[in-house]
Amino acid sequence: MDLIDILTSAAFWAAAIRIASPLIFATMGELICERAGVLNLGIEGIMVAGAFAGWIAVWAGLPLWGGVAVAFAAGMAFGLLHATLSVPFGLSQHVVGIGVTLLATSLTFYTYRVVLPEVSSPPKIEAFQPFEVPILSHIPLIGPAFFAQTPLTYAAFLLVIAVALVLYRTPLGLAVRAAGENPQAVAAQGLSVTAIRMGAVIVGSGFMAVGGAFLTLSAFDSFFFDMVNGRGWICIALVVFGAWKPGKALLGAVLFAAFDALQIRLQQTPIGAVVPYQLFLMMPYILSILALVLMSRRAEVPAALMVTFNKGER
Amino acid sequence: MRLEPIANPGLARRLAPPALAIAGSFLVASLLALIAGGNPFAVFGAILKGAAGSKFALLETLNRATPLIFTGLAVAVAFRAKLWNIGAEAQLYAGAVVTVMLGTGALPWPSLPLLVVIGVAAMLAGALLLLIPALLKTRFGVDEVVTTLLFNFIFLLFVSYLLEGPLKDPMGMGWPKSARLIPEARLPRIIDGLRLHWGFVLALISALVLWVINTRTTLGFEMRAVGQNAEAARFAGIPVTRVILKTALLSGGLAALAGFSEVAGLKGSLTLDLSPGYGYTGIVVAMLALLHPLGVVVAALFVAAIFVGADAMSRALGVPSYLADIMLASALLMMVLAILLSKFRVVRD
Amino acid sequence: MSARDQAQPPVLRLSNITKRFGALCANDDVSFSLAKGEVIALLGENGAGKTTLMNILFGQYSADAGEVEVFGQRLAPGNPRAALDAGVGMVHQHFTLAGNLTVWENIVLGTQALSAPRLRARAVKARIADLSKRFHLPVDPDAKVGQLSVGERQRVEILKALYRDARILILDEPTAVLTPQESDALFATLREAIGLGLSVVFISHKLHEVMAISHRVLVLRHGRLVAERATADTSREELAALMVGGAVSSPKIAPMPPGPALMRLSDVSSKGEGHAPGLQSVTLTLHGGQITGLAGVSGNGQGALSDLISGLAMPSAGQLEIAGDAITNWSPRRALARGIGRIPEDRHHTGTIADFDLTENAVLETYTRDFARHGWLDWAAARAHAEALIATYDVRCPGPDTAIRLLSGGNMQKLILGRVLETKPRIILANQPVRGLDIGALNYVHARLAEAREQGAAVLLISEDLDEIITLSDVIHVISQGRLSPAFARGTMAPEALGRWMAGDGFAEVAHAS
Amino acid sequence: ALLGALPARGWAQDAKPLKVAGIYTVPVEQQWVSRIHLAALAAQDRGDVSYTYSENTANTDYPRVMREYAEGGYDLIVGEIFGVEQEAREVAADYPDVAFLLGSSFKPDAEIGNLSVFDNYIQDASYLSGIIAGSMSKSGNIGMVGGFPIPEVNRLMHAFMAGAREMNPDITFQVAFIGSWFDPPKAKETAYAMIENGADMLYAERFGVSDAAKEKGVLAIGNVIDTQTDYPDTVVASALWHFEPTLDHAIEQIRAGSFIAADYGMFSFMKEGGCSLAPFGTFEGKIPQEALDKVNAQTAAIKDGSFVVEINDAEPKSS
Ligand SMILES: Nc1ncnc2c1ncn2[C@@H]1O[C@H](COP(=O)(O)OP(=O)(O)OP(=O)(O)O)[C@@H](O)[C@H]1O
Ligand SMILES: Nc1ncnc2c1ncn2[C@@H]1O[C@H](COP(=O)(O)OP(=O)(O)OP(=O)(O)O)[C@@H](O)[C@H]1O
Ligand SMILES: [Mg+2]
Ligand SMILES: [Mg+2]
Repeated sequence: MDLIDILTSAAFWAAAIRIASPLIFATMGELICERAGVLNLGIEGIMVAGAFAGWIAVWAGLPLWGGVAVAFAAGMAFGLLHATLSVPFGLSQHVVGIGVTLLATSLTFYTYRVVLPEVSSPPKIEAFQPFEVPILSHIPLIGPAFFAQTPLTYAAFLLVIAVALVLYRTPLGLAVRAAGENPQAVAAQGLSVTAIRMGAVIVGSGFMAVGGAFLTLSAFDSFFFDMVNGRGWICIALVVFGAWKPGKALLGAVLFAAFDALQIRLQQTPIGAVVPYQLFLMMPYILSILALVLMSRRAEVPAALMVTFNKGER
Repeated sequence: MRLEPIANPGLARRLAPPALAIAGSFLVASLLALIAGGNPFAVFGAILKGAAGSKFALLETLNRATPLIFTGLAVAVAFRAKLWNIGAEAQLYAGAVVTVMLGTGALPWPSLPLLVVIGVAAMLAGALLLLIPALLKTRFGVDEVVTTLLFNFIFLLFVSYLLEGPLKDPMGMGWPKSARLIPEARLPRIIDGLRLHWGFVLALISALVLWVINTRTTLGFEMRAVGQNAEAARFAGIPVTRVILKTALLSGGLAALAGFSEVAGLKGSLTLDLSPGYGYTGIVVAMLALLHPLGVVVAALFVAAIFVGADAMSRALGVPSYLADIMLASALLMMVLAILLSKFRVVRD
Repeated sequence: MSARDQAQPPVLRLSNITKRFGALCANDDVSFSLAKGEVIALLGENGAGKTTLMNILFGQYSADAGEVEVFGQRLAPGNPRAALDAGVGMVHQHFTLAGNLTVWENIVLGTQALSAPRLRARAVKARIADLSKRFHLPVDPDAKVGQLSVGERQRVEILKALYRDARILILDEPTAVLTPQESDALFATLREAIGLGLSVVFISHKLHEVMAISHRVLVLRHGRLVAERATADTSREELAALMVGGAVSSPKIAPMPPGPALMRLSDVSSKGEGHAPGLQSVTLTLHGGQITGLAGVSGNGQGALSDLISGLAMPSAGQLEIAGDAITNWSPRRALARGIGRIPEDRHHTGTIADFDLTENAVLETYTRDFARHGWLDWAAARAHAEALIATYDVRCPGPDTAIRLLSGGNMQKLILGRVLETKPRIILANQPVRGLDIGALNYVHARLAEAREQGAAVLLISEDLDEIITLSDVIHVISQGRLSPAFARGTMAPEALGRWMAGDGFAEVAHAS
Repeated sequence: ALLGALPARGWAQDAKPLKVAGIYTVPVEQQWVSRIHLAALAAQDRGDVSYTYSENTANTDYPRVMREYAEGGYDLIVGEIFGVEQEAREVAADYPDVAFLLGSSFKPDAEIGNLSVFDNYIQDASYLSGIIAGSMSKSGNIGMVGGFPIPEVNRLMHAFMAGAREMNPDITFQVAFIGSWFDPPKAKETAYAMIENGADMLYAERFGVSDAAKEKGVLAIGNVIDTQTDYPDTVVASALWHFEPTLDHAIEQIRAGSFIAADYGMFSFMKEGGCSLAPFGTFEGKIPQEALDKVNAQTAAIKDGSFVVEINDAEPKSS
């Protein structure tokens, strides 16, 4: 297979979309938090917690969508912790985020080990199966690439649309965007900055957890330690890459995933035999940085990102 | 609800919250131990014993604190200038790589000059690694949180390549690890037979030096000015870009010393799992210390003691060892909250 | 008007408001009421407690004692929402606008239920268009607020209040950042609204405005209400004296012959920042012993000119000369070394570092030269220097270890002034040096600038306040769209004529003539 | 101590179970470690030992944890010291009364008489599984997904490839490493890509590979553990590692007071029962007879020593 063959194959794009799906959920979650002014470095741990919570719920007998809901709830719980510490108490968002990641990860592993002390190979669940959208899935190339995915992937794309609509078309989204830009403006209009920011962090964390759950409920069918494997950190980069805009962030996630899918395939080409595999693994990260350099000039950072808001101070 | 600063917090007010925070995280640990079938009342003693119950335990705590002091200082110096260096992990590895490149026989020198040269070269490597994101920030305005974060992944893959390629130990049975340092390139141990090495002393000296830089030198003043208000600093004539770049060099260099000290002091060779996230924990250490260099030492010791103690405790009680990380996380979060509450009071509006 | 007072209950009543910040009593048992259609001016020195009082009224702070009544209803404390719902609108001293949002989004923020499924943009914009026509507040509802000029932002702030049908409007130093024209337009709008029944609390340090617009004046001093006057029965002099608790006098500028040319710009052009214009072939000479006034509507190239003189920017064309030397290599530090003292426009963000203490701010420009050897700082000397500045320039503060953000604007400005003047600069750039300052601080700053002039310094005074320009300047230029008018000697220009130049008239003829 | 027996310390006489501690750098779910874990649990069930373990121990902490167990009165410490060879030896030297049985790429050191090493030398079984794979791949294209190219992985891949070539010399291999031990979704993606690229047989070194095979209807060969119950129509055969001979021998030696520094590597050889080909189970009768014959013949040859599977630790490349 050469590059052209790869890039024009439906299977490649299907893989890109599949790999992108968990990133899309988590990126949207992070984007919501950052739009409201809170950098959520808890993302990596929240994804771990979501991956576990969703999976264990299904293993315990809930339906798959029930698992998604449980993951969302678990994410919201850690979001609540993050939000309480970082918003009304205004603690350093860096520390709180890293603390939440550490806590969520270790608590998850601990729970796993307490719940399943004896197993050698973790139990499997019946994961989401690909669902071919009638008619659309028959379109050449696009059909098999986009419309033969699992329902959770479709949900990821719907989420992007929903986030964009809420952010730009509703009073709530307006308040969120304003809270990340100038909290004083929000307070002066009689809204509670604390409530808006906390809400954004809690809901955003819920979506991060669903991103994690995608790994155990859709991409795979059981839970492993370390399976999130840095995906959360990538999403932080994707939010910046997407200039805090849902559509661009989606594009970023798909591009990143496409490079990931590409490197997997390039390892099999004649180049793959000579080039160290690490170089392929590096490719998505390096290209992300290059892309950031190219589009850096135009990005509009939420002005109050990482700026705590305390009514008593000016 | 809002926070109001307390003008003169009394001693009790200053001491109570941290004490409560530590007690709180013990409570969390006890509860979780109970759930896992361990004895909740044994938690406290076991942690204390594990962290400081013997000379061995105490020195292990100091040992673990050593790299955290370096990465904590690296983060503290950068954050003070509002250079958000999340990449101490990669810079640590840069220092480690250089240590291995020079310390495995390339320079057949006596110990002291060899160690000095390796240390300086390691610092340079870490410094250069952070210089790239710093330049991207100053030249193109690229967010360094993201670039330094991504550099962690990139550099670790690069190290992986080195360990499977040019730096692979020919005697290593094929494992991705470097050759061992020659004895001259090892940091000597402070006490024979125990793992504590001179890297710890180097860490303490670094903290002191950084403290002096911060408080007594123009560079320290400039770094703080740029961090607090770059626009005002530029107007007042401070060369902002140059200060950011100098900060990056200093920060990257300090983080690299962590790698140097771990390889030359502890491991003697480089593997891909040299650091269990010291670069990230350094952020927490720095913030706990409120970015104060001497505070970094205390915070690093605190973090190390909690971890080492809780890890030993989990084994003593026969509960999953992930409990150590849980304790560490909850102690951290409660501690930052406690520090805040000792300075502010919560007022209801 | 007293007849009306009795006839109608007040729309607003503040009773016995007390507010403490730690040991400091920012408001001490303040009571007053406001009638329908009335304009009350609130006067007081910097830090007298005006803003605090208004924040309590608006619910951003809650008072330690006392209560607020709006239209006879007690207002729930500490809740801006309650104040807004009761019909109170506030234009804050520092704008509360989100720069990434459009004008209409800023206005509509918080007015629709957060649970509403969508923003009703069309209806909102129609209403804004209507309001902006009715009250002569032209804005483009779809413009990003971040792109607007200060005056436009002020209009958006007022529209925000009007959009919510505010019947009581609080304006905290609304004209501090406005040009005279913009201020006049604002007053026209206000009069219209007052005619429709709006009641206003107006805070300003500009006494002529107070005299022009208010019905009643309240004076706050150290948190206490110390005087109340019907505007018709008082004078600027009396108000000034009431504010500071004693007589005030403005400096006299005695005529003196111009000294040597210390700085010359020949045909200088430079790039502007963002959408502000740069300079276009500006030729300007600053003489020693002269105050050169630069009048103009803000955002017409003043920024570019002061960046140039401060060392932040280089000319893109033309020549900058200092004491006869052409400048090729330029930076703030070089500017300082060439004897240029700079008072920046924005003392909070450019002039000082908020969390630095007074000592650190005092040596910010000179630490390398005067307080350090081989990179080592001499803090004892720096502190002594700061103490000297505090004493010499009458900076009122708890001491040199105080964070400068805790100082009032006037005292902050005095420290900057001291920092600049102590270096004995030959050339002084004074960009809006008294903006937002109370009358006492204002006179102090002016006197010190006049003193520097007498000692032979060349002063470039940039201001939008024509009164200030005309009283102080030996020579006046007007700047408009990056172009500079010819020099007008003291006494040759009336405010009206300058106003025409500021509006851009006259430049065409000059262009033809040359 | 020279290459001599450990002081007997009453182990031999005592019927009390030995105190055994496992220290693993990965969770016990990991295929490799799970085999050690299972063997220890089995010994515990037999009443020979009492067993505890620490999983996911960072290499930085490894020597400390070793010391803690050694101080805690444990008789035998099992684990893997690939990342901490030197330091682990120092610890062992400090506790001459404790037996250490550690996974290592190095040879035992005569100076440290209480430290024995092992490794999963199951190339015999891998070779046999390769024969089956080679016979059942119709496309002649086999995909192999690994975590990292370390010797333990490489030598098994090479043996597998050698076996497959026995049946089809023209067979091609796709080799990829995902740079992680625990990223099943990524392993699965990589396997998908290989299937797209023509593979109809996968070598499942990582979790996730068999899942891709199952979904795409191709076959897979298991490694180290038997996963056929999870993938009855996918996993044809597996090369199993049995840690029991290694552990049991060590226990025996300790009890006998004769634990010495030795290389336990051979206890993973097929001859010693350290590895085997898993039962064909659901694939009974579906494997070509020609391949079965070859497997039987080579098994016998391996056992009687007339055939030795080559141990090649170099990184395998796609062909
Ligand atoms: N958030 C706060 N925390 C502590 N003290 C405060 C705070 N806000 C104001 N103060 C104190 O209250 C006093 C009154 O401040 P305020 O802002 O009301 O003054 P002002 O009259 O509006 O001054 P200006 O004319 O400069 O606007 C100040 O001198 C200050 O010491
Ligand atoms: N967080 C704070 N803590 C204590 N005092 C404060 C705080 N914020 C403001 N102040 C006080 O409030 C007063 C008014 O502050 P403000 O920012 O309005 O300055 P200002 O005097 O109006 O300056 P300017 O007119 O230049 O804007 C100052 O005297 C300052 O001491
Ligand atoms: Mg005020
Ligand atoms: Mg003011």
